[in-house]
Amino acid sequence: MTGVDGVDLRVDLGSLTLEHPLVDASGTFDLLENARRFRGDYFAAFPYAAYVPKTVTSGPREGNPPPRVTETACGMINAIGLENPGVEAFVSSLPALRPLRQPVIVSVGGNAPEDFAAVVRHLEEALDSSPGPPHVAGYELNVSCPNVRGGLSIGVDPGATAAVTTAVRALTSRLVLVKLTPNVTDVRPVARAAVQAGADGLSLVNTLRGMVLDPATLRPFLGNRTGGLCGPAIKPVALRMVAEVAEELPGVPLVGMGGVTSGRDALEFIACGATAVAVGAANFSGLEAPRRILEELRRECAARGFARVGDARGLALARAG
Amino acid sequence: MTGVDGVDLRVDLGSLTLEHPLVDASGTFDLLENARRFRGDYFAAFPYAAYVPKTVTSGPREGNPPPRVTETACGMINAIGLENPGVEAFVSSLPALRPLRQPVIVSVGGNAPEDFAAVVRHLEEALDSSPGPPHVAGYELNVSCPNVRGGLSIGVDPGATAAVTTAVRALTSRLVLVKLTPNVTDVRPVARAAVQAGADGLSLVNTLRGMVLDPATLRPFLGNRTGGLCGPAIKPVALRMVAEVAEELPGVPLVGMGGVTSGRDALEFIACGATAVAVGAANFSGLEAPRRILEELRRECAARGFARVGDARGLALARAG
Amino acid sequence: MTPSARRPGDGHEHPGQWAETSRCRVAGARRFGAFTALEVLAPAITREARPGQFVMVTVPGGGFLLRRPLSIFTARGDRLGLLVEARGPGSERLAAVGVGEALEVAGPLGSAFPAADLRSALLVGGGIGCAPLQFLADALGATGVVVTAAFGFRDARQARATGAFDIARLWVTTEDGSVGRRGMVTDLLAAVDVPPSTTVFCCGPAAMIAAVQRWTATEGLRGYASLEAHMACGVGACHGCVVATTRGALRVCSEGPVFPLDEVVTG
Amino acid sequence: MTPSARRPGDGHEHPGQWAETSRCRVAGARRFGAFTALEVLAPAITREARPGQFVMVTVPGGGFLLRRPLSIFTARGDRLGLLVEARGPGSERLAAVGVGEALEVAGPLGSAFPAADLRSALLVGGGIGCAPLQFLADALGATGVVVTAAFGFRDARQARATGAFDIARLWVTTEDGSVGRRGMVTDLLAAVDVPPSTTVFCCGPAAMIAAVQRWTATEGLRGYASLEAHMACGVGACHGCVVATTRGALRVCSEGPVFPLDEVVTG
Ligand SMILES: Cc1cc2nc3c(=O)[nH]c(=O)nc-3n(C[C@H](O)[C@H](O)[C@H](O)COP(=O)(O)OP(=O)(O)OC[C@H]3O[C@@H](n4cnc5c(N)ncnc54)[C@H](O)[C@@H]3O)c2cc1C
Ligand SMILES: Cc1cc2nc3c(=O)[nH]c(=O)nc-3n(C[C@H](O)[C@H](O)[C@H](O)COP(=O)(O)OP(=O)(O)OC[C@H]3O[C@@H](n4cnc5c(N)ncnc54)[C@H](O)[C@@H]3O)c2cc1C
Ligand SMILES: Cc1cc2nc3c(=O)[nH]c(=O)nc-3n(C[C@H](O)[C@H](O)[C@H](O)COP(=O)(O)O)c2cc1C
Ligand SMILES: Cc1cc2nc3c(=O)[nH]c(=O)nc-3n(C[C@H](O)[C@H](O)[C@H](O)COP(=O)(O)O)c2cc1C
Ligand code: FES
Ligand code: FES
Repeated sequence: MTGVDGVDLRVDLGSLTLEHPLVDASGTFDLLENARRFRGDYFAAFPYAAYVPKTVTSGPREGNPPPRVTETACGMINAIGLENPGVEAFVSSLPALRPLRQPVIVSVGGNAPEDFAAVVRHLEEALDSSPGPPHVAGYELNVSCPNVRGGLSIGVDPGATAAVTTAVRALTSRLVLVKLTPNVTDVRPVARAAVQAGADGLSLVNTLRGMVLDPATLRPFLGNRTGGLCGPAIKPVALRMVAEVAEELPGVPLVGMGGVTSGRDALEFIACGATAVAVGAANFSGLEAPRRILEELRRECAARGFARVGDARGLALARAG
Repeated sequence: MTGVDGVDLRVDLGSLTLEHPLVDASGTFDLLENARRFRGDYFAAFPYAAYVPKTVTSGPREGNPPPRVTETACGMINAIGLENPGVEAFVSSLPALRPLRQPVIVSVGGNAPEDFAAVVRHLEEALDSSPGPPHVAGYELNVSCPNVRGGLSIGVDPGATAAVTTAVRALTSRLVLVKLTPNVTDVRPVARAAVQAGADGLSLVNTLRGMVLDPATLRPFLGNRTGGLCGPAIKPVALRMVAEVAEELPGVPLVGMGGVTSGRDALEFIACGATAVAVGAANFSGLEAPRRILEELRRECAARGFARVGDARGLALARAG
Repeated sequence: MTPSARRPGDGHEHPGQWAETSRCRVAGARRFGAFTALEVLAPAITREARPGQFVMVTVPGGGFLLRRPLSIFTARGDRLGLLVEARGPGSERLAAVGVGEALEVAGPLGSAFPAADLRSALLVGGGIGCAPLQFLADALGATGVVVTAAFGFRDARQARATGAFDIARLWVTTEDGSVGRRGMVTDLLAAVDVPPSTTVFCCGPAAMIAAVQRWTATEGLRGYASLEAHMACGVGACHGCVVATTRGALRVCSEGPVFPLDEVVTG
Repeated sequence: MTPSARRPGDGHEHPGQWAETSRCRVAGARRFGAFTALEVLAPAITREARPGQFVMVTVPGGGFLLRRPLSIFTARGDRLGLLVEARGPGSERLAAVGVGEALEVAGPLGSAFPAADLRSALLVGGGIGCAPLQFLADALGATGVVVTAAFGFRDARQARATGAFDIARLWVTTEDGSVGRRGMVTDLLAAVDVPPSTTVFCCGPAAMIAAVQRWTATEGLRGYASLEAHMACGVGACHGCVVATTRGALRVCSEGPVFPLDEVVTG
């Protein structure tokens, strides 16, 4: 997507070319709900370069007891707990996505390699048997949800992360991204394990584990007691981790996220080595947010004299040699 | 300290009785600088129940190259790098603290058990040879500074943390607190190791590692590239960790901190199991902040019908049985 | 304002329309104690709004990540009425909004009060929960339904909110008896004389809704409740706002906020 | 205003006083493009302030953790003058402050321009760095010192700040030549005719300070620079604001902001 001001926003996320770097962060955007409410052609208006739906698991999940969300200082916390109708229902919703021009990256969750494999196998079979739109370009393996039993235990363990990646890699030639958690002492061994096991790229970060109290009772507010913190509050942590992984694994495509609410924020993730940038909580600040962020990103690039958004990539990294 | 409204704010931090739960977080408050600038008797006006000076190391340290601080969304980041004049200079500044009624808890830093031991040995000898005020009640072992080489490597490792604690425990009968880092996959093994090695209590959390870019250059803003994030932004993470440690090690006194800017915040840490609460970045919002927070804490307790601030302790924890 | 545009929903439906309106000018702001009645120029929203629906409002001035859900209090001509109670930092800021400021308002969202084929309606509100009932009373009144309202407030200060309402048959209670009857609004229900075919609409604290639910069950009356939940997206995307119902966990912003009273799981 | 209260510091000293003044009323606010000249009622501060010192100001409205350091622009009677350039969210909010609002201001803080035994002074400012030089000009003028000022701005828009200043012998440059001379303010230095005993005071971007440093070294002139650094405490506690000097890393808020020009490490 080259704008009037001549900034080339296209990026290559591994084998996948995106028209610009912005995608939605899994769990924070529902294209079909928006299309249902929109008065015009929502698919034509869809602002992201790829659609990442909410994490899909093999069977349906009820999620955690309410309350599930609330605001925090410059952030929010959630404990949805991967509520989703399961892969079968997801597959039956795919035809509704046919009008979508952009690729879909399916976020996949589970407690064990078999769970992830079950979802991907189901999807691959469905896609084989009915090719055509929407273009399911790949998978994002969510080994990092802090809100389900077992969710985090995979993402904090390089071996377990590798096992999940290996299981999925064997089933698909589509793009495989692994989504990393910030709740680790050192994210690099997990990142390395995922790539060595065949991941094409990495997404980071998922939410930071936190707790919020009910002001009236001083008991934990969320039904799940703890939840995942995200939004501008965590941006410095997210930038640091993206830079760490970019320096550790040069050349591995990264989807950076955590607190992006402006084009400047997106550019900062790119400067820390990200190829694409996901927008999460900012979707909740208004439905015009993604388009505004994209416009700001374009203007930031133009003002800095970048002909391509990729010119910013890695500017913040420690220079080799 | 029982106020007019009858709330008993006193707390016992192990063997040490504090007149109220609030102390300053190491590195964010300098009693002597304030006394130098104050027009009245600053020692009489000192708002905290104990004074925790900036971390002291065995030799002088220059700290990190500037810039060292900046504001972030609902928080701030710092990379001071333990600049301090060393234990000898610290000891010679002690007489200036003589007018202080409240106890001093000396924050101690270093790269290895020997470093911590050297500081404590030096202090113990100095205190033995000139007893009397100020009342140095104990030590807080800072094994968790993210801004010095080696600083974090102790606090993320239960064995190394135990070794530091053991080395200091052998030298003193004063209170020994160990200050934990939030930059770990699981804080509980580190907490347990410190207590098993003889710590009387634990302080948590230190800062979260993060990175902020210079908006003009898109290069890391801090001279040290990364720094430690603190302030309201991190409060949910800090509360979660305090609660985790309180549930894991019931009965171990905890000094909770991370984003306290109001009496309500302080009470939340107490509900999560803290005995005392440290105020860090809020000191930078104005010099009346500690007194305001204390007043708010008292009023929060009174409004909730707590006769003692300790009545709130642990309210947020998972109930046993 | 045409009566047809004001007509209540004709079933437990989910109007598919959705108008995202940016920067609506505030044309009126009247204070009633801790409550502020705002009038916002939002014709796209008022045109489509049905009683019971809500809007998501951006707290102006930055510093707030999430929008605040607010019931549609009135929808008269091109003026969207909102009634805001200052209860926390975000609602305090919204309650302090002045005439001439601009607000970002998205809506109408969620389900509406089903109000077809009614003869008589009893509207039970507690505190700020009274807000959506004015719009309902307006709409029902326009179609000739007999409307009785019973509002409960904590004390005289909270009861100042009644100044913002315009409902002919309105009973008020306060817990401390300082205004209207003393007691809970639900104590009043037995005393209120309503025809047996009355439909009950309620919105307010969980304990009130539970009491209304018990009462309608005993009396064999049909009823609907508007529920609250902390929200992130407000548009069905995040599953953050679910509440327990007899049909499972449902989203307040999409399947709700209005639910049949017998589906609500209380306690 | 007594001249003695306005007298410049008599050495490179650190006045020990410190007045924390809460909620000072804003008595004046004049805009000059992106600059706002505020007048704040703060007698305890103006009484003690010396040119070169600064105050820490709380950004009103919440949402900002750290206070903003601002130079003392003027100190006339009980009125503390501040000149704010809107450069980011905090300074934007401060530049938008209105008359009647209250500000939390703490100060005076830091070191002052040493100005004893001066005959002639050259004040060199760049952009918002000109702010502390008005107070210095006022104080020096009151003691009969000949004051010449050379201010550099980016463009006409930034040069609107000159409207806030009141200095008799004032040279202005803009980089684009739209106002005053074209070029950098330091290009002007060679052209300015000053007696050999002149003391140079400067404040502005690092590159400007480096150029002034080179020039004073060549000319054999004594000079002082006021430096900037991001601050947390502003009162010497956190060691967050250090800059490199020939005496090691020193705190801008305590050992500074004024340093002898030959101690400044540039580059
Ligand atoms: C469908 C619906 C309709 C509502 N209609 C009205 C109305 O007409 N007038 C009115 O004054 N209030 C109404 N509320 C409640 C209103 O949304 C909250 O009072 C407001 O969000 C509080 O924000 P705060 O920043 O003041 O409080 P805080 O407690 O500081 O808010 C923190 C977070 O919690 C959320 N939150 C806090 N309390 C509530 C609550 N009771 N319900 C939902 N979210 C909450 C906030 O939105 C925010 O995300 C309605 C809520 C819902 C769900
Ligand atoms: C001793 C001293 C005197 C100053 N005098 C003036 C003055 O008279 N008028 C004026 O307009 N400005 C002055 N400044 C600069 C002013 O403090 C900054 O412009 C302001 O802090 C920017 O805040 P922000 O929120 O707009 O910007 P942001 O960039 O969003 O601020 C983020 C953080 O960085 C800090 N920061 C950003 N820029 C600077 C800077 N240049 N210097 C110090 N901290 C910065 C902020 O205080 C804040 O903590 C002075 C700075 C110092 C150190
Ligand atoms: C309400 C909510 C639901 C989320 N659900 C998921 C999910 O299903 N799968 C997932 O991988 N991440 C999920 N996340 C995490 C986001 O995708 C993202 O990693 C995180 O929020 C950080 O980005 P942000 O700060 O921009 O929100 C969720 C976040 C939120 C706020
Ligand atoms: C400027 C600054 C300097 C700090 N220096 C130290 C230090 O020397 N030793 C230490 O143990 N912690 C240090 N900390 C961490 C604080 O003591 C505290 O653990 C952390 O800031 C979290 O609390 P807060 O959110 O209230 O600031 C420092 C924090 C800041 C902001
Ligand atoms: S608030 Fe997101 S689904 Fe209801
Ligand atoms: S800002 Fe804290 S020492 Fe200068």
